[in-house]
Amino acid sequence: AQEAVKIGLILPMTGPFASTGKQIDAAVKLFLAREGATHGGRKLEVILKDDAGNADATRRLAQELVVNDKVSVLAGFGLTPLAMATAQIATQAKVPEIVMAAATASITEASPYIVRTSFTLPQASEPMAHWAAKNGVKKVFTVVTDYGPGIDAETSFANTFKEAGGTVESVRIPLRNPDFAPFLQRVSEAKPDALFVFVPSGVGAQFMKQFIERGLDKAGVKLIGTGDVVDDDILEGMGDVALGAITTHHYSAAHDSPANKAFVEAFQKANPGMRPNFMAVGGYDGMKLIAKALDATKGDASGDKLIAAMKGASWESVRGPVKIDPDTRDIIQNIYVRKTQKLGSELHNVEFETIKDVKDPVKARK
Amino acid sequence: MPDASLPELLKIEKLSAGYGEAQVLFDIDLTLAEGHSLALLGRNGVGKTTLVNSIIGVTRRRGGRIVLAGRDLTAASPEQRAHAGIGWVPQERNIFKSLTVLENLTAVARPGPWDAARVFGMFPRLAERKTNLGNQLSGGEQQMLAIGRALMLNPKLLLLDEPTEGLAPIIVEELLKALKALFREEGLSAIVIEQHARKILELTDETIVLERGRVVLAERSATLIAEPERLEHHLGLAAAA
Amino acid sequence: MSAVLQTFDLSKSFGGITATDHVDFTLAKGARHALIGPNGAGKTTFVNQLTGVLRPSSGRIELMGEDITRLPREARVKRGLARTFQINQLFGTMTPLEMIALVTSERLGRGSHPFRALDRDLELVGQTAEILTRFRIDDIMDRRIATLPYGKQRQIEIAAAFAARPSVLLLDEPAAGVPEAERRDLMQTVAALPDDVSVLLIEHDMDLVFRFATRITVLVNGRVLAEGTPEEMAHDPAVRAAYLGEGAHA
Amino acid sequence: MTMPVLETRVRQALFASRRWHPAEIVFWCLAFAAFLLFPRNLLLLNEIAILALFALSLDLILGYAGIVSLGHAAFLGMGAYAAGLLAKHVTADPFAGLLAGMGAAGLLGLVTSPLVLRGTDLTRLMITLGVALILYELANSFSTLTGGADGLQGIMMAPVLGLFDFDIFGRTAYLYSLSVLFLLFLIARRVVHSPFGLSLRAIRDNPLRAAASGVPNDRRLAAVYTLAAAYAGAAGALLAQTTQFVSLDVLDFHRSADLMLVLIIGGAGYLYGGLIGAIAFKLLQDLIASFTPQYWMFWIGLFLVLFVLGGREMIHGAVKAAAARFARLGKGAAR
Amino acid sequence: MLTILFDGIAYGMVLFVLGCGLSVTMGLMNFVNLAHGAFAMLGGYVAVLAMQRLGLPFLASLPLAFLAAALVGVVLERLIYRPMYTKSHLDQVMFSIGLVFMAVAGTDWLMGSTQQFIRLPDWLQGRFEVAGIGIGRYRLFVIVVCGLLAVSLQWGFTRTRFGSRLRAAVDDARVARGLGIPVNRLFALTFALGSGLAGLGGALGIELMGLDPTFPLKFMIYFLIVVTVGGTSSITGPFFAAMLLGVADVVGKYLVPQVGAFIIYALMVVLLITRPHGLFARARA
Ligand SMILES: Nc1ncnc2c1ncn2[C@@H]1O[C@H](COP(=O)(O)OP(=O)(O)OP(=O)(O)O)[C@@H](O)[C@H]1O
Ligand SMILES: Nc1ncnc2c1ncn2[C@@H]1O[C@H](COP(=O)(O)OP(=O)(O)OP(=O)(O)O)[C@@H](O)[C@H]1O
Ligand SMILES: [Mg+2]
Ligand SMILES: [Mg+2]
Repeated sequence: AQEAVKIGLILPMTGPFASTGKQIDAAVKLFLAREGATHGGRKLEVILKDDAGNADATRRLAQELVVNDKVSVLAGFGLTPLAMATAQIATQAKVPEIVMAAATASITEASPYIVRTSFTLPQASEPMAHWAAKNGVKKVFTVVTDYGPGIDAETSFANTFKEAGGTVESVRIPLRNPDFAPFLQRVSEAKPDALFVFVPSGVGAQFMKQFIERGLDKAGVKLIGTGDVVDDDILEGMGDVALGAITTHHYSAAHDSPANKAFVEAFQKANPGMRPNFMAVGGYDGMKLIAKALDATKGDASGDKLIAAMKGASWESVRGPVKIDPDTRDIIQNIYVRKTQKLGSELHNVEFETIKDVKDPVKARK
Repeated sequence: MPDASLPELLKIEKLSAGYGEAQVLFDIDLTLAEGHSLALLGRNGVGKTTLVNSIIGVTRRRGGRIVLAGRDLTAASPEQRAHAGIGWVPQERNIFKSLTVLENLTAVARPGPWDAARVFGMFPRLAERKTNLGNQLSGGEQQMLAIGRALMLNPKLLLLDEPTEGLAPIIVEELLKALKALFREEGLSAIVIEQHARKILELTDETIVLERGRVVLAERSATLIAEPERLEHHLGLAAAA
Repeated sequence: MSAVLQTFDLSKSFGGITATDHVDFTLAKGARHALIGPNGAGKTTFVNQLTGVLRPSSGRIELMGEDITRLPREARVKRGLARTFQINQLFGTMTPLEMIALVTSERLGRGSHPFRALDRDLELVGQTAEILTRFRIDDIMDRRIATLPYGKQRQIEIAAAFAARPSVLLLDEPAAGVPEAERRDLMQTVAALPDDVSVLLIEHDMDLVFRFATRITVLVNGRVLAEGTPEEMAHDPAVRAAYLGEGAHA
Repeated sequence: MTMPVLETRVRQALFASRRWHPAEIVFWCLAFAAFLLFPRNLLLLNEIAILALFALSLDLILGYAGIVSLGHAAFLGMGAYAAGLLAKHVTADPFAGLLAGMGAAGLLGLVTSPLVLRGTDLTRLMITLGVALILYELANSFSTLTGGADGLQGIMMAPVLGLFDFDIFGRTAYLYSLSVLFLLFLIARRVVHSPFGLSLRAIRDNPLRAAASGVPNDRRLAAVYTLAAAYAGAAGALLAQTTQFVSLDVLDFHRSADLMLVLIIGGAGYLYGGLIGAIAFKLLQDLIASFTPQYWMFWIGLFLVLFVLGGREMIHGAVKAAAARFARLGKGAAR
Repeated sequence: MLTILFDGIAYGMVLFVLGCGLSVTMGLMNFVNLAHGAFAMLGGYVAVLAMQRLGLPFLASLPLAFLAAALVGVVLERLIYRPMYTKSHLDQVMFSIGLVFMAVAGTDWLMGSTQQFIRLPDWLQGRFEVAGIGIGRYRLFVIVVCGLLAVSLQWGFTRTRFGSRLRAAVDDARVARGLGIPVNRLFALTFALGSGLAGLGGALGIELMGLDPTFPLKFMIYFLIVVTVGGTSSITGPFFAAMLLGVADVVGKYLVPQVGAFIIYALMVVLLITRPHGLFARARA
């Protein structure tokens, strides 16, 4: 047998973004268990490293993985700066960098060796704008966290929605912010038809609770946003406050397909108490992509060959059909419009509309 | 030497003590009868303060026994000793700096004839400064407060470590008078350390002199007043004068 | 005799307490002057104002004719006003040598020099050595100050003040806590200071005060009660009543 | 003792404190030898060198002047951004970047120094923390300049001295960082043994007496604060240059907090504390993290607790003992 | 506008409850306990478990959170905190950060890294309007509970002998013992109280600030701000500091969201420079 193909998996396993790391780590393990560790005739060996969400740690770990451990693929990357910090290394060492979570649109432009299996924020926000415009929403107030992804979501939503004839007001929340009262109060005074929100998934629940507490739902304000606020991972704990939220995203654990049912079941069996979310799917499909590329190259793990094989690769993911855009190396996928509802006793994001084969709109426009 | 007719208040047997690794006191024996007071003399650094601190229990004991009014305090903690009836005026005064003058008194108070009003009667200056914080007092005022604070415990035995240091001559005079009255009329016992022996020999019943951590002279104070040369021998001319 | 240090109407109050109350005071050149008074009379407060530790509520301080009321502490030292503290204020982790070297280096204006090596500075070395011998602390010069006996620390306190080569030296109870035998040594050291240094002494030990001072000011309740020669003060009935008491020297 | 004899003794005593100890020489030889000894770990070594420089900076104000700070990351970040921006927009020369980083951070230190002159330890901790957090938010807000949360991209460094290119193995990076560290260490060593350094210790020990001895406390503290800021800026510049990337993280609170731990582990006030602390902290973190990527924090925490509860004297004792042994060896060799 | 003022006050109250336990240990015992947030987290998790697993009502889980944190506080005080009292502040910082790390990783291991939530009883949900001011029921509840707490603490520490004995013990433990003050018992009691308050704060705060294993790190800065700005010599200090910061933060973010992130830090720096010993520090010599 040939030597194993090493994959350096760098994730935030500790710190405020630990849940991202855990979802992906669990998904990667699940992939190896379900689909086998041998692909293209070679065994996959995953080396997990924790960067705690610090960009220079990510960079150093990536460098060490390349130099010392001779990994053939770098994967993981929970946050945009972490993926960005590694781009140069990927280029220099000609090692593919599989981004499984970070969602700022520009990441794949930082290096020709970056491929993404998660999503981009514009990809999820623009369909929301279209849907809102079509469904009688005239005036939207956007509330986003003041950092890269938030600004991405805000701009792509606002631009699209204005083009569609709506009016938008915006406010940004600082990164460290325990209380949403002042922002929600502004929303409540502006009396919009809908509130578009993007906050990092951990604080989504807090936001939703205060949204309800302030009586905005009763005042007739629709809550819309990307799937991040109603992250499957914590949805159950949020309770009824999440009911009725309309979001657009590429994955819901309630996605109605046999493949997904089996995936969710297996995931929950391996990780009691956890529900797979979009991070997990990004991780799972990242592994899938690596496996497919190795199959295609018949086990040749040199960077350029792998990247070539990844471009244009397509498969049926648990989220629906996906394809790697050969031009941008971003993922092309369906975006679903979902409503948060009770399924039995559990809360779920139930998909009710599908927008097919969405490319990252930012790059598509260029 | 101790009066056999009076009951014993304090008995120290073969006490050795020090700080950390250093031993300062060696085999100290001492008995004090109820109602009697003791002058503790000696040159600088011979261990006077260490002896007083060992009685209250804030040094490191290396051997020996301490009994107060028949109760063995050898293993007792400082706070238990204080409750057993010892009042302490530390050499450095150690006023509680974030407590007011009044709180410094009430925080340690125990029931008995001494209360804040009586302390203020003894040191009118303190009454004027009742609400000052401990660190807003002049040096002498702190000294007065330290004495008053010890009295608030209503002790059977008062430990006074250089109580006249930093006080104006006129206050010293008054303080000594007041102490004399306490010793003679209220039967309070005390151990008094003093640099100037002559100030306190009249006040006390007995005297011991320390030298390098050992007792080198134990005598009735009255005898020493009569025979000053014996003190001179141990303390040098200046102090005994 | 000309005045080196003068205060005009100097007052300081803490809330309701007036610690010094319109004090007019003159220290003559080369004086051996003592400041006495009951506890809480305001002596320490007075010295603290002179040296800039406390800011006067009102009034003026002049050092050799110049107004120094608002000068920062270190500037007063540079102009020749040094002090000791009632409670030792030493550099615990330094050796006596380092402490004296520090004061000397500041006086020589070297303090802001970031690269010069101390031992290469011969002037500094010479003057430091001179102070160490004058105050007889050369035998303990490389032990940590914090570990030295109290009497020695007291001596270092005075040596450090003197190392600033002051024209006025303020001594706040320098002998407090120093044993009888060493007390005289200490005072002799002070008495032997050069004539052009004016000394103001605060002390409760009347033996020392009367032996040392040629002039005495008595402060009571923040005000100057009396001033004069030791002889005059010892017999002044008001002073006896307020401070000395009955048993005092006649 | 006669005067000349005493003067000689005084000189010797003053000289003794700044004499090179044999252990110091061994330490630096080992630091440079590590380049050959651990070729696989140069990246980690580079991080250690940078952290050591950063800790040296904190030691200057904490160990020598008694100023505690929980916001030292402000200067690290300032240096990193200054060096990064310079490289991106003006010149890619490493030394220019280093100077820019030091200058910018030093200026920030000078401007903010009045804030730390007064107050208790606690107020100082919080004020420095506040300044760093404000800077963090500023860097986030001015994302057009700094790249915001995405980080400053596209830094390309020219070779050091026009000869040594930054390679992926970190060879140039380590030697470059270590050389800068060594040079700045030499300067720091001079400074702390100068009259200026002595006056800092005086202020730390007893500000009241220092002022009464003629030391202008405020000006000296401001000066050393500025110097330390420039040192931290140098560390930031090295970080930006050797990783060719700057993210908001350089300004984050955990940087300052970790730094504090590093210095306490190594011991403040003798210049090597920060260096030793940096080595210990990074190695420990790396070691534990490679065993248990998910729960390494627990073990670091346990280490810190045990360290304070009892081990601190032990480790510092061991360091002293080792130094003493080297000294004896050194003397033996000299004889 | 008044609505937003009310929100600010409630936010300040939560800050106060979380911080006041720390002013008890840090201000009164002069012990820098950065692990304070860990006790708050403990309280939070106890409340969550009590409600989720034992099905206890919210009100019953609050005292439980207090007791559990106080109990753990006492045990830790006995076992490991006591030798720390005499060490330097830097040692205490390092020690308690170590504890925080352990608590963060340990909780993560035991409870997982996801956010925890509680369900409030119906009477605490929603809001009502009084004279045009929207008042959230839960926020009102928090204000009432915390207000009562503030008053009784202030009374306890300044007006009672317990308070003055405790301060005496902090000023000089050796002499305090020599004068009959049971220092160890006072400290243990106070530590328990401080930890208990943290636990209570953690439980009350879940609804407004969330709860996950990184809680002690995330909110450490806020506790510290409250305590330093408030000063460590009283309870009123941190109380008003928390109010001021809470209101300024909320109102500032409402009026000028662009500078929202800076307000609390800038205010802290300004306050600390003008009042370095805290808002209500008693004059010092
Ligand atoms: N905390 C301490 N640690 C170590 N040694 C000490 C300590 N306190 C005092 N000593 C030493 O113990 C010895 C006795 O000191 P002590 O204070 O008991 O003497 P003293 O007779 O009271 O002197 P004085 O007249 O100066 O008050 C001295 O040599 C002193 O240096
Ligand atoms: N910070 C302060 N706040 C309030 N009152 C103060 C403060 N400092 C000193 N005082 C008061 O001012 C008065 C003068 O104090 P000062 O220390 O000057 O007295 P002193 O003459 O040096 O007395 P002593 O001989 O006892 O040292 C005292 O009554 C003292 O209580
Ligand atoms: Mg003594
Ligand atoms: Mg005084």
